Amino acid sequence: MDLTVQIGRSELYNPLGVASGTFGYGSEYEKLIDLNRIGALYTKAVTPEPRPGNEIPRIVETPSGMLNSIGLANVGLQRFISDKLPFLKSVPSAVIVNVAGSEERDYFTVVETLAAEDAIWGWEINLSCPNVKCGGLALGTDPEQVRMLTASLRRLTEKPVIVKLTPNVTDITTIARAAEDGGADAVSCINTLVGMLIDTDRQRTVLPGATGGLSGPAVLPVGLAAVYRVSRAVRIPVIGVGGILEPDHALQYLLAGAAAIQIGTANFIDPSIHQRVLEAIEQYAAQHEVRSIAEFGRLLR
Amino acid sequence: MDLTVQIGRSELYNPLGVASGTFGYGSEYEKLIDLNRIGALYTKAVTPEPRPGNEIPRIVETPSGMLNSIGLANVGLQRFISDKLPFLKSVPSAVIVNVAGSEERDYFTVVETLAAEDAIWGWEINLSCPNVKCGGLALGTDPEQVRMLTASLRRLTEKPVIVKLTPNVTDITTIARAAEDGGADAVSCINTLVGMLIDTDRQRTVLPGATGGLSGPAVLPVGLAAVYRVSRAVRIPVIGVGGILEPDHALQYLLAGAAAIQIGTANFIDPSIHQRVLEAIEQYAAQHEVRSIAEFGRLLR
Amino acid sequence: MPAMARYLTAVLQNRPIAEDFYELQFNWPSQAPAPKPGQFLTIRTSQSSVPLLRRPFAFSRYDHEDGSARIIYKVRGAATAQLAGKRPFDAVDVLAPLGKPFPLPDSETRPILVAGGIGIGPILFLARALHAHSPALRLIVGARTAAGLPSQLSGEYGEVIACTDDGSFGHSGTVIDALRSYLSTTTLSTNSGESVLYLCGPEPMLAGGHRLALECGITAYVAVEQTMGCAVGACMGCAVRVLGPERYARACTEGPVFDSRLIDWRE
Amino acid sequence: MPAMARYLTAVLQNRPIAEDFYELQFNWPSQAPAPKPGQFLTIRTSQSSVPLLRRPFAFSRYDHEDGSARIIYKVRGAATAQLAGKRPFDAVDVLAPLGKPFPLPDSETRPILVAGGIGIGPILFLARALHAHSPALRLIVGARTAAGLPSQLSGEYGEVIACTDDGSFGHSGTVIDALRSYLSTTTLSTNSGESVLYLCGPEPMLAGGHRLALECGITAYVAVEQTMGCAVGACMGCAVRVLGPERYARACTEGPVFDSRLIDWRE
Ligand SMILES: Cc1cc2nc3c(=O)[nH]c(=O)nc-3n(C[C@H](O)[C@H](O)[C@H](O)COP(=O)(O)OP(=O)(O)OC[C@H]3O[C@@H](n4cnc5c(N)ncnc54)[C@H](O)[C@@H]3O)c2cc1C
Ligand SMILES: Cc1cc2nc3c(=O)[nH]c(=O)nc-3n(C[C@H](O)[C@H](O)[C@H](O)COP(=O)(O)OP(=O)(O)OC[C@H]3O[C@@H](n4cnc5c(N)ncnc54)[C@H](O)[C@@H]3O)c2cc1C
Ligand SMILES: Cc1cc2nc3c(=O)[nH]c(=O)nc-3n(C[C@H](O)[C@H](O)[C@H](O)COP(=O)(O)O)c2cc1C
Ligand SMILES: Cc1cc2nc3c(=O)[nH]c(=O)nc-3n(C[C@H](O)[C@H](O)[C@H](O)COP(=O)(O)O)c2cc1C
Ligand code: FES
Ligand code: FES
Repeated sequence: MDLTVQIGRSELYNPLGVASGTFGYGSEYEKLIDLNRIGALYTKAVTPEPRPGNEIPRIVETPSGMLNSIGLANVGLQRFISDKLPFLKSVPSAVIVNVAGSEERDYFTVVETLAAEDAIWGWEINLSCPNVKCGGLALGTDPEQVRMLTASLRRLTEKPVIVKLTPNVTDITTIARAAEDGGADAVSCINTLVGMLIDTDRQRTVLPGATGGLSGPAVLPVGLAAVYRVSRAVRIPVIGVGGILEPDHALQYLLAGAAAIQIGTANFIDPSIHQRVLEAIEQYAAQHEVRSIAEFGRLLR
Repeated sequence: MDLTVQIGRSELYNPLGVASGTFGYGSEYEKLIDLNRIGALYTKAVTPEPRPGNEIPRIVETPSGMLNSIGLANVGLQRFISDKLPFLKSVPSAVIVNVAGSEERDYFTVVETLAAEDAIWGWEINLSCPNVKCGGLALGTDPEQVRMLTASLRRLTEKPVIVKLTPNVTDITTIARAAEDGGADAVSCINTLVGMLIDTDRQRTVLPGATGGLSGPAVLPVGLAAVYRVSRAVRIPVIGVGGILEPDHALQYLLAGAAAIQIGTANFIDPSIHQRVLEAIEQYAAQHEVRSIAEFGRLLR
Repeated sequence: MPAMARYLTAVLQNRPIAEDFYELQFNWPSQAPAPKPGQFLTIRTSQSSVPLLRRPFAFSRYDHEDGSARIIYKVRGAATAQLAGKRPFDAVDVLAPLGKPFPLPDSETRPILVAGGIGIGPILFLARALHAHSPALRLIVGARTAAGLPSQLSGEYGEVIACTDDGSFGHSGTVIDALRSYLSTTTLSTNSGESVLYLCGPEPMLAGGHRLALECGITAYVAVEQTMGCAVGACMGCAVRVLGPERYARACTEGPVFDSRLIDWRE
Repeated sequence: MPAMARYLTAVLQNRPIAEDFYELQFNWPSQAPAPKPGQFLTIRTSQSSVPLLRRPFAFSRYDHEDGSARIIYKVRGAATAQLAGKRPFDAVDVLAPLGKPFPLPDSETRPILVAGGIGIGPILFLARALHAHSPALRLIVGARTAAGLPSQLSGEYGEVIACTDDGSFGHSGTVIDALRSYLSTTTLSTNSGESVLYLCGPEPMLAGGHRLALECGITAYVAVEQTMGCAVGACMGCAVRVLGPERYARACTEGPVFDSRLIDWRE
């Protein structure tokens, strides 16, 4: 079958991506995972300046999920170029830079500075990180702001622009449509849900910033509902992410209407997930006489 | 310690409630659970007319959670009075009628008709059932509508009015404040999250209506974050619900700022949960020298 | 319906009885009401939140003498896989007995019992209960292949008509095929008042039994299966489509056994 | 750092060695790089999503001859409870070897090893590795009560200084108390260049060891513990506060062993 995925005027050689923030800058997983299997490698968020990230601890497990409060910890634009890009140039996967910031200008800076880098396939605009106090959350929840920011970024780059949607909104389809109107080539959903856990022994929230972002199988149904609804509301491709831990979960996303998928938390848990997902996709396609990824969505009755 | 909880001008004899839709009309659990342990019994949603409910299947398990699409199936106001109230008159718990409908008038009808019933302690206004197509979802997500509906209901009854909040909104605190402004005596949160699952063998959404409401431990972090934020945004009591399966989860809600809690999905799983939660509360209070439920929230550093 | 309760009891035996099928025997608490054929229990197989919900299983046998009860189950997913891992003395957390039993036939009526797939447990329980009183009892049991049929069937319940979809054992075809030919080769269809059908198995099988019963003018009782939440009638999760204004009945408390004419069989 | 990989290997032995402490011995795949003291692995204890994350444990021993490795672990929650249930031949899903090992002392330097609580495993591994080369090695091991101390300690690693918080065995007090008195009764503090500290245990203990090392002008290496996501340096979840402009280092790849002077010990 044909595993390629068309996004804007570009192509991914397979529908399997690794989600931003869970795969570093690729080199960390080089020894563990055959990167030939990864169609798209979404980098950790890149901001103009380096960010140390949030207070510790930053991770806590929840029932079938985890909360993180990494807080856009990243090396910043300059060290991304000097230390991370050289390796990324060598990977077979499409390298998609996850772009973040505290204000609009940060997004422009990252995209403009990196625009000419051939090693970069496209951008994922992270409007939705729940761990950034100023800007972040409000930004991804207001359709008009999303449309305008997307349109501005659109003017800066020929490469595919993917807008990443937060599930922490009343109606995710209006945000998706705003991104589409602004000229996005695709949307990806979902980012993490706002969540919290309390350590009753120490009488504190486990995460020093109180809330964090919930990911993992617990959010699978929320991600699927989002993809199902968004893919029926926009004409651009929808990239499904959230809670995939088994190959069947990935198939569910494709049936729900996703044009491609991302594996996040499961990268931490099962290094064989990528191969298993790809095998399941091929097998399912053979069984249901599907010749391309785009046809999966039509299987749903 | 003093287990009572003050809501409006009324009192619950303990902070443990059983959530609407998971405990029927009480009699179903009479043989299994000592109702003396239940401070508040929230009935299945009552609508003016009987409702058969949604297509089947209505339930599916998800990682550490479940989706339901019961769809406000209930006996309707008349049979509630003739068949269900007689038993409810005999229960020691505070009987709180969960009020629902497809339009505003439905809410008025239920509260007006039942207003004089002594057996009813108060109302939980379900503005947030994600399974009702018309009205339901939109209603609970618009602050102005929530304020006005609450104010109208407030005029119809002296009994405590509790507004139940949906987590499927951009900012749950604005809805909570709207309820407070409208004169609510308390808010409860959270109702279920919108979720979906797909049966890849049969190429269908498992629930015929595609999406359903996600509950159970998977949503615990989402409920805790909601209670934490809402209890810091309003002055009225916040009743915490969502994902409690272990006594420690209930303690987390109290530390997060809940004045009382509700057990939902766990009623199905562990009939000993009520006793275990109450014991844990008493033991924790003794250990931390807390004399009333209201003091729990102050333990959080 | 006798009062149900939650019991923490212990496994006595857990053994494979056919391909993917196991029989779990466990202590039946002396204070618990005796389970009846058609009734079920729910089991919490894990203390964690995966799997989360209790799973329902029909009783397949109850022995008053040694105070034990049994279920026959098939490994399908997480919960049944965990169940298959239980060993003697392991704890089992059950809620029981639940649901309405099969109405028993009077002494003049000839019971015909039909089981397919995981429907085997409750039908064997009923067969055992009826064996003494109804020597004319007929038991029809089906599986996909010979390997899916419990080995101990013959003898214990009188003459058994076994069927396999692939013809690898007994009659070739479904239990409904076998039932149809059985009904047509007996004088039964003419003496309609004297027979009653009991069926448990997949929905198409139940629907087939229902239609045959209508044709022959006899009564059929079916034990249905539906995903359950509470199992005590509180959540409306286990709805079964029925005829009449209410449109749905609860499998857990109004069933799982229904007169087949009450059910809305539309697909 | 040798390349890590995921291995599906098998349990050889899993036995209690002190109150709540177990030692798990498992096959070490021949193609895998030999683990070094201070390195760790992560284990996925369940195929379900509870517990979800892999859990990190330090190697406590590696035997090249029989191709086995070990960890010593304490039962604290869901994952370690599941680990305690593993029997010989059960599968274990490991990611290993991970992290930076303890830097070994040169032959003139006298190593002092200090372990508290779950820090025992990596320290025993290091002690075993150093025993032959550093006869002057000192090992200080602490627990809350006598029951928390592994029974086999004495003999295997030379003379061991044991401490218990409640004085029920060995010295009464913390390992840091014992370390302080050991340092003061030897000439060590004056010959500072000749000694090096290795510590693993709860954070207050590590901080105490660090302060003592500063006082005495000796180097201390600490193996830290932090909740982990990926364990391969990708997620920034296991951050440890360090001095300097970056403010955080990753315990999984830049540690878990750090020179104690790099760490920001503020509470
Ligand atoms: C009244 C009743 C009696 C039953 N008796 C038997 C029996 O005697 N022997 C037997 O093998 N099986 C019986 N079943 C079916 C049994 O409950 C399922 O096989 C079991 O729940 C599967 O759980 P799992 O985790 O192994 O598989 P899963 O992967 O969870 O599910 C496999 C299938 O089981 C169904 N199922 C899942 N959860 C539930 C639930 N909470 N309630 C009902 N169905 C569910 C799903 O529809 C799914 O198709 C009965 C069901 C009911 C309702
Ligand atoms: C580098 C390193 C080496 C370790 N070596 C050992 C060892 O040799 N022996 C030993 O007994 N323990 C060791 N630990 C601690 C061990 O990882 C925890 O005890 C274990 O994760 C507890 O899991 P649980 O599910 O049983 O308990 P939980 O209930 O999950 O947690 C109990 C405690 O363990 C911590 N924890 C939970 N999840 C993680 C995670 N993914 N990563 C790190 N910590 C977590 C939590 O902070 C919590 O306080 C080590 C930890 C690290 C980081
Ligand atoms: C540790 C961690 C860090 C993350 N960092 C980012 C990030 O920098 N930018 C971003 O857009 N999403 C980030 N995410 C969200 C994931 O990309 C993904 O949307 C989310 O985790 C849901 O997918 P999952 O359930 O498969 O993990 C992060 C998630 C985790 C768990
Ligand atoms: C089967 C089922 C039916 C429900 N019906 C209602 C309802 O009628 N009205 C309502 O306000 N909430 C209803 N809920 C939501 C619960 O009251 C509760 O808010 C939610 O399940 C989260 O709590 P839990 O995780 O403890 O179950 C229902 C939940 C379930 C699982
Ligand atoms: S399972 Fe809840 S009503 Fe039947
Ligand atoms: S655990 Fe992910 S960077 Fe260390």
